Parts: sequence; structure tokens; C-alpha cells
Amino acid sequence: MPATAPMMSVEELAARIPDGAHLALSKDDSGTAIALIHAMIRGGVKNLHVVYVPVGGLMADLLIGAGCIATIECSGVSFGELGLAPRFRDAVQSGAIRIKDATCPAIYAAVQAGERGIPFTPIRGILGSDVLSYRDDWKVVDNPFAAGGGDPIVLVPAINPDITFFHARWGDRYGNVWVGKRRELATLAHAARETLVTVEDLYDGNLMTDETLVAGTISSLYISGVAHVPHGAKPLNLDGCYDIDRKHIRDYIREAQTVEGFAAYLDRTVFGNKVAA
Amino acid sequence: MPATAPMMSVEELAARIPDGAHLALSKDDSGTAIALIHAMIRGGVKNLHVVYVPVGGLMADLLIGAGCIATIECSGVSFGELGLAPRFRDAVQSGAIRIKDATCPAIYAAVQAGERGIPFTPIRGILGSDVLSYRDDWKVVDNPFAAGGGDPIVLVPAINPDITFFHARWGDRYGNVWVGKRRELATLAHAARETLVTVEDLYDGNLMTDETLVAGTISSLYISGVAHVPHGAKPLNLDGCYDIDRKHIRDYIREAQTVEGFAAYLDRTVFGNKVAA
Amino acid sequence: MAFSREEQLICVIARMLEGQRNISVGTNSPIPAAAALLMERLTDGWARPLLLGSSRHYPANDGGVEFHDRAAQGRVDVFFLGGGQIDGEGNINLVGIGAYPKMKVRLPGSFGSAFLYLTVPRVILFREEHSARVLVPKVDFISAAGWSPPGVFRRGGPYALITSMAVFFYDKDRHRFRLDYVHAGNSVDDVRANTGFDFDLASPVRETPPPEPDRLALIRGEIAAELAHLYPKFAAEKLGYTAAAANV
Amino acid sequence: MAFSREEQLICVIARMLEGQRNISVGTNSPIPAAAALLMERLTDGWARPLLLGSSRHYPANDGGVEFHDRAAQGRVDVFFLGGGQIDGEGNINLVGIGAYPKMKVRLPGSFGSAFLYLTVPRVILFREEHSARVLVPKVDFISAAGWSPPGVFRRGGPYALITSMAVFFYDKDRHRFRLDYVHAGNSVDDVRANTGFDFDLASPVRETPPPEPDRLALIRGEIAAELAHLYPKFAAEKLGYTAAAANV
Repeated sequence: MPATAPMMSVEELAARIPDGAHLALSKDDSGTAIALIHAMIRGGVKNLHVVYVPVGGLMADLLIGAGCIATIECSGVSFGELGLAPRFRDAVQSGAIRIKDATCPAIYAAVQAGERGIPFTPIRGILGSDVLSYRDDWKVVDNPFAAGGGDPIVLVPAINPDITFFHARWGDRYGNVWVGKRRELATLAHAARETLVTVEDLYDGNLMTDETLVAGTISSLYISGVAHVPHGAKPLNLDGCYDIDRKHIRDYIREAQTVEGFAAYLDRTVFGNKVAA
Repeated sequence: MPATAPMMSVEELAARIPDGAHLALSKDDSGTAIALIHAMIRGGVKNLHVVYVPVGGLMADLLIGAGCIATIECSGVSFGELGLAPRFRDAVQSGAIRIKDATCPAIYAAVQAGERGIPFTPIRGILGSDVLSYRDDWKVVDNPFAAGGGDPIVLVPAINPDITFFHARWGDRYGNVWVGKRRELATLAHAARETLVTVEDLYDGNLMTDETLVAGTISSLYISGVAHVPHGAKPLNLDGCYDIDRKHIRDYIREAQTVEGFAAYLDRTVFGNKVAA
Repeated sequence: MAFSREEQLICVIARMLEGQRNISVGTNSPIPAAAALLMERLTDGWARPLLLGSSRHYPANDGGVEFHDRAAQGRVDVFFLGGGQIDGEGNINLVGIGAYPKMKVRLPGSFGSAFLYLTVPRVILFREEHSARVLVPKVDFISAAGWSPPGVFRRGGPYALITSMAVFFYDKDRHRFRLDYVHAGNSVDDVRANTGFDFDLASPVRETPPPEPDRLALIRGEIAAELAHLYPKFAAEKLGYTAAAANV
Repeated sequence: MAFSREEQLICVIARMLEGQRNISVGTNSPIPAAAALLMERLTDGWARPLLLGSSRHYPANDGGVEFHDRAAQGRVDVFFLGGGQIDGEGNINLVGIGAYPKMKVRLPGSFGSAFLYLTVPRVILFREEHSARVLVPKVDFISAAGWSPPGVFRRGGPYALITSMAVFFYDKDRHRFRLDYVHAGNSVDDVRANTGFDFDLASPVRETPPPEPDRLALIRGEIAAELAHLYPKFAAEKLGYTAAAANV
């Protein structure tokens, strides 16, 4: 029988992320660990190297604005239809953070290579792009399997972050977590050395032995810490639980246009309350 | 709204597999399409090139014994604790089929490369093995990312079969099928040009929009034919429905030691009844 | 029948989707999404829209990974790209204006463009703003290259460029755009005055046909309602969809 | 307390699993599986058996892919391999006897061995039959190589070889086996007479200690019951488990 795993607080999870850590985080989709991001900001973590897999949104803009990030690697940071990411934009324009521009499938491929324990992976496309020109850690070789020689192809190195984290729908007492169709979270957990998870609800049973839930479950084998944090993804969405708070995001984008406005947002939202409203 | 997909018979599915087709099939785990294998044998398909991902069992031994396979690529064929595979053994010893020996993770990696649309993938290990010596379609290169040069690594070409098939727990009217945690079936469906599925039961709803089932569902986008075949995996198992019939397999292994015994088994089990008992 | 610019553009795009089956649309693209949903409706579901970011119109369950894998497999027939800058060779720039990396204006980033431009056979460039600021002689940063030298694996690339003023088709052999349609109210000279790159002219350059009335009705009805799940603001403000959700 | 050969071997293996956390066992390996389950029980779940083919003892949900990925990630500490032939350098042969490919005796195949032998730090070779037929000077086909030249990525490899007669440890620097233990009732000369390859001798070569009584009791009780889910025949015939399922 599997051993039970102890629950932690969100502050304890945040404390496991040291200055200078290399993180890889999924995009702001269902199940973004915003409460954990808030705890990290309160803890004052610094000099993070963060890979967004493959793009960033609120999570990136908050960490950048709060001065936690030294280097960001991603294919884009924005709020989609709702607007541009003001702290990201200013930080790149001023040179306050270093950016390693990428393209979505190259990041996915690099994390999958990390999951598979291989040092690199080929990927189609990208040739001719300045994304490639500026990435001296990517290489171009001739496809060794091309019949007549030639056929240049891009190789990207594997990504094996120190830590990944996310907010999941359920966690059970054995430390397993259910992420449903968000398969890329499992890939990240496999590629990362440590995986921290906040969970919306506790699941009374073993997620690994439920015939239907197991397909969307990440085994505790990969999980180094779990905190029970209801509403842990707010103001973003968690499928099946709550929708994104569009007004909150629009207000954020407006307020975070200035350093002062962003500071006021943090004061109110991150420092004023233990958990985001 | 998604369009509904027409159901086929198992004989119609079998008819979609032409002589000489390149197949890749999952191992004999939960959800092996034995009824479809029987239909293929009745249809007399010939000269198949079959990759077992990564190993074969009853499915392989039946197709080999019935003379359907010209080339087999796999990491092993056996019945595990129950015994060796007699028709496979005899066919390789006599040279009746060509075998391309592989090792499990190389086959998985090659199918994943097929899924990702890349021409090859690196893989660790294997160096020093005669599996590599005899595979002139595999290559060894120095890892281009190794700091000091050197670091030889094996590259295997992608596998993109013409067809894959399997037996799934549920199919819905939109052509989606649920395979639960058998993720490698989704990988196969993505890598293959066509995917044929027999399903145990019909699911009344849309598997792609069910919050918990979607994680184990393969979208109809990848499926070219579905047949409703209750007990379609028997005498093998289907998790949650029926267990493997160990006595049947033991009797099979005993009977199939000789060509005559195998012929008698086929007469009784494949040709005598439309669906395996 | 009167129509808005958005409705016009939806219909222009829809005509380029005839006969195309697997139509994928990125995030933050309500007009292409509306055109894809329109084609699904007109073909009784034969055409399959795959709207990134939608839970209703995303018949895939492995997030962005599966979408990019599909493109790599050759299973995506059409995709849409835009650009902060687009140049006369079809190169697009989604990264920023000025010298990289500390750019004068930083945009979100290249997203999947560097990959999808080479793996998807038909890429439709869509950018409403038609100005010499956007349509430049040479982009400041090539997010994705409009063409590739011989020997580079490439399934397709730019097919057409649609703006609020005109429709250009792309000549893959010459790596140049050709002006084919000018939307009502604009002239070839207007287009030339607002385009920073040199382009060819179709003979003749024609006026863009107005929306087909039956399609317009669908757009304002069923399509707007469907679109509102993903783009509530757009559906409400641009297509007059009134039953929008409270959380807009 | 009297004990069977199988019980002896389970306890021999278990001693090699002390301090090892992620213990994986391939299919068709009831004795190593029993040892892994025993260690899980003795460490209150700290040691984690991952039994391929088991639905109860497989805390992973992506089939063989995930298992091999785990090994590649360095997350598998111990694995077991056998061999139709095993030679004095630790090479193993799971493919067949004779000249490849039309071999005189074809065996099932290499499975994951070619990969796992290099990616898993501690690989325990387990083969009950101790004969010059199995333990050969040079295997006919190298399914997986016992050692690699410098510069080849290799986390580990052969750790020990356990047979029904003896226990050898593997010297990674010299690529040779060293005889450390002989099971009760056998002598060093017996081992030499039945081993086709040359090997070193520990000083002294000792007799294998018998099963610890408390462990033996566990094996016959809880472990046999647990093992019966995956190996009903073995549990019934070798460990005397009587409540076995009907479908044996």
C-alpha cells in the first residue's frame, strides 16, 4: 500500500523555491498556481530563471513586476484578448530582465526531451527565424537520415528544470494529484527534479486506482510537496470550478501600466491578504 | 457541434488493412483487438510489416502462424509467465519471417518521434548491444551538445505506420474512443496515418466534453473506423470488464507447438465462429 | 444589406477556407475564428475548426503539445498569423520594434509562428491595420520566415495577406505579394500609399465582393452565439450579440 | 526453519535492496517481485516497488513509456535482468542461441535490456539455472553490454549475479564476476564445474546465509498474498499460497 504524504502550507511550498532556481511553468491555463506565486512574492525570492511552457501571462507579469525573475525563456507573454502584459513589456524594454525568445513547439519539445532523459531533440520549422539566430544554445545539423544529404534541421537542448509547480483540481492522501487533460503538467513533472502542487480539493480515495481518473493523474512518485489551497488559481480559471475573472485582469492591466500602480496592486492583492480574493 | 461517425463491422475494419501494410500495434495489454485479428486472418491479409510497440504476444503469434506477416519489428514476443510464443519461435528459427530486433524504449521513442513529426530521435543506452549492430537503419553520432565533444548517442528513425488498431473500452457517436491510462495508444494514433478501433461498449454522450473522461480519450480527428465488438479483446483482458483467460492461453501454447495444432486452433477459434469465444 | 468591417473580413477569410478541412486558429483571433466556425456550419461539420484556447472548439485533449504535433504531422491544413510588422517577402515580426533584444517596443513574442509557418500548408496572414508602420520593407525581427531556400523542409507558408483595406495573395516562387482585391471605399493608390513594401498588381485588381447575405445572417446569429463562448467582448461589441455572459 | 530454494533467493535479493528506494521489476519475474514487495513491507512503504505488468504495484500511469522515461531520468534505482546466456564480462543474451538471425534456438527478445543496463545504476542479474549452457565465455548475441568504453553515457550496470547455486558480485573496473557466496549444499568446485566463464574468488567465499525467520514468515504470508495478484501460479506452487484466484 502506498504511504501517505504530508500536506504543506502554500508558504512552505514557496520556501522550497530558492533564489536562482531554474523553474519551468505551464502557461496560464486551467490550474495556474496564483496563490503560490503570491507566496513567492511575499517571500521575496530572487534571480529566478523561468521557462514558460510555452507562454506566460499573469503568473509571469506578477513575478517580473515583483523583481523575482532574472531570465525568462518563453514564446510570448500576454493576456490574449484582454491585453498586453505591462510589467513584462517594460522589463524587456528597459533590459531589467534577460529574455530568451523561443517558439512554442521548441519549448514543448525541449521539455519532452527532458522527460525522456535525452540531451536534445530535433524539431521541424524555425529555420530562417531570428528566434534561431539569437539562440546560441540551439544548433542546426543536416538530418543524418536524409537520403540525399542536406535537409537542415534544428536541434534544441532538453529542459530539466529544478522545480515546476501548478494548481490541480484534486489531491489525494497518497500525494497523487489529478490534472485531467492538462497532460503537459505531467510532462513537466517528469522533466523536473521537484514538483510542487497546490490542490483545489482533497480527493477521498486513491486517484491512481480509480479506473477513469487515473488517466489524468500524476503519481506521487514525482511530487515533492502538496498544499490544499481552495481558489488557488484565482483570479484565473480552474476548469469545472471557476472561470477567469476578466474584470480583475482588465483592472490589473490598467493598474500595472505604471510601477506605482503595480505596487498598489501587490499591496492590496498579495500583501494585504494571505490568499487572493 | 461535431459530426457523427458511422459505425463499421469488424470485417469492414479488417478490409481496410491491405496486403503489405505497415502496422504498428501496442503490446498485448488491456484492450488488444483480438476480434479484429481474427477477421484479418479470415480475410487472408498477407505480407504485413508489423511493429509491436514494444513487444508482441497472442496477437503476434496468431498473425505469424496464419502467414500474415512478412517482417516483424519488436523487442520480444512471448506470453510472459504463461510461456513462449511457439509460432513466433518457429518462424524466426526457420527464417519464414524477417525480424528486426529492437529494444523497448527505442520503439517507444521512434513512435513518439512519429507523433511529433520529426525524422529521428536520440536515445540513451543501447551502445554495445548487438541490437544496434544489426540495425542498419539506426545511427550513432556524437552528441552535438556535449561540452568536450565525444558522448556517442544512438539515433533511431521515426515510426509512422500506415495503420494502427486496438480495442477500447468505450466509443461515442462522434467517433471518439476512450482508452483510459493506455496513453501509448494515443501516441500510436497520432503517429499513424489511419487508426481503426473496436470498442467494447457505446458511450452515450461526448467523451471529449466529459471533464474526467476526456483525459483518456482519443479524438475522432485521428480515427478512421470504429466497430462495436463486445468481448473484442477476449481471450485477453480489458481492464474493468474481463480478465485474461489464462487457461485458454496455456491451451493455445500447448496446441500451437505444431503447425497442425495451430491450424486446429484457428479452425475452431477463428474460422468456426465469427467472434472468438 | 449594410455590413461592418469585421463582417466583411470574416467573409473574405471564409472564401479562402473553401475545401479546407482542418482549420486552426490561434488565441486572440476572433475574426478568423468566426470564419472557421462559419465554414463548419456551411459544411455540416466536414470542416473542423480547432480554436486554440477554446474548450468547446478544440477537439484535442493534449493542449498546445497536441496542436503543434498535429501541425508537424501534416494534419493542420490552415492556420492564421498576424504581425506587428509584415514585410514584402512575407516575413512576420511578433517580437518588437527596434533593435533586439532591448527593443523600443516589445510585443508579446513569436508564439508558434516560427514553426507553424513552415509546417502548415496554407497560412493566412491577417492584420487589420493597413499602414506603412505595419507593412514594412523589412521586419526588425523575423519571428517566422516567409520563404526558405531550396532543401529546407517546408510544407507551405504564406497564402494571402488580409487587411482592413485589401487582399494580397503571395507568390511563393517570387516571394512577393500581389494585390488582388481592394475593399469597397479604397483604391489601389490608397493601398500603395499605406503599404511600406513593394508589391505586384493583379490584372485587374478587383473590388472585394460584399458578404454573402446568407452568410451574414449566420454570422450575426449562430456564429456570434458560438463565438461568444470564447470572445464574449468581440461577439457583443462587433457582432451585436446581446445574450453575452455577465463576465465579459 | 526449513526453506525452499525460492525463499532463499528472495531473501538473497532482498539483502541487495537495502537502502534502495525505487525498485523496478520486469514481467515474468516472481522472485525479484517478491523481494521488492518484501522491502516495501519492511520499510513501511519507503522502498517503492514498481512491478511491470501489475495494476496494483505500478504507481505510474503511462505504461512502458513512463517506466523507461523514469529510468532515463535516473528515477529507477534497481532493475533485474536475466539471460538465456550470461558471459563473464556481464554481457547478457535474451535473443537466442546460434548465429543471428536464423538462430538455432530463438528466445523472446531483448526487451528493454539494451537501454536499462546502461541507465539504471544497480542491475541485478538473476537466473536460476546455473550451468555452463547459461553461464558462457561469450554470449552468441549481446542483448545488453556488461560494460562500456570510457566516454559512453552509463549510470551503472551489472551489480551482482544470483543463481540457484551462488552469488557473484561484478567488478566494474575489471569487467569480471567475483564469487562471494555459495548456497548451502554447493561448493566452490561445484560452481566452477557448472560455470562456463572464468571468475574471481572472494576471500573467503562464504556460504549464503539462510532466510531470516521473520522475513520468511512475511514471505509466506503477506507477500505471497500480494504476489498472487500478479503471479498466482508462482504464489500457489512455490509459496504455498492457498487462497489463490480460480483463474490460475
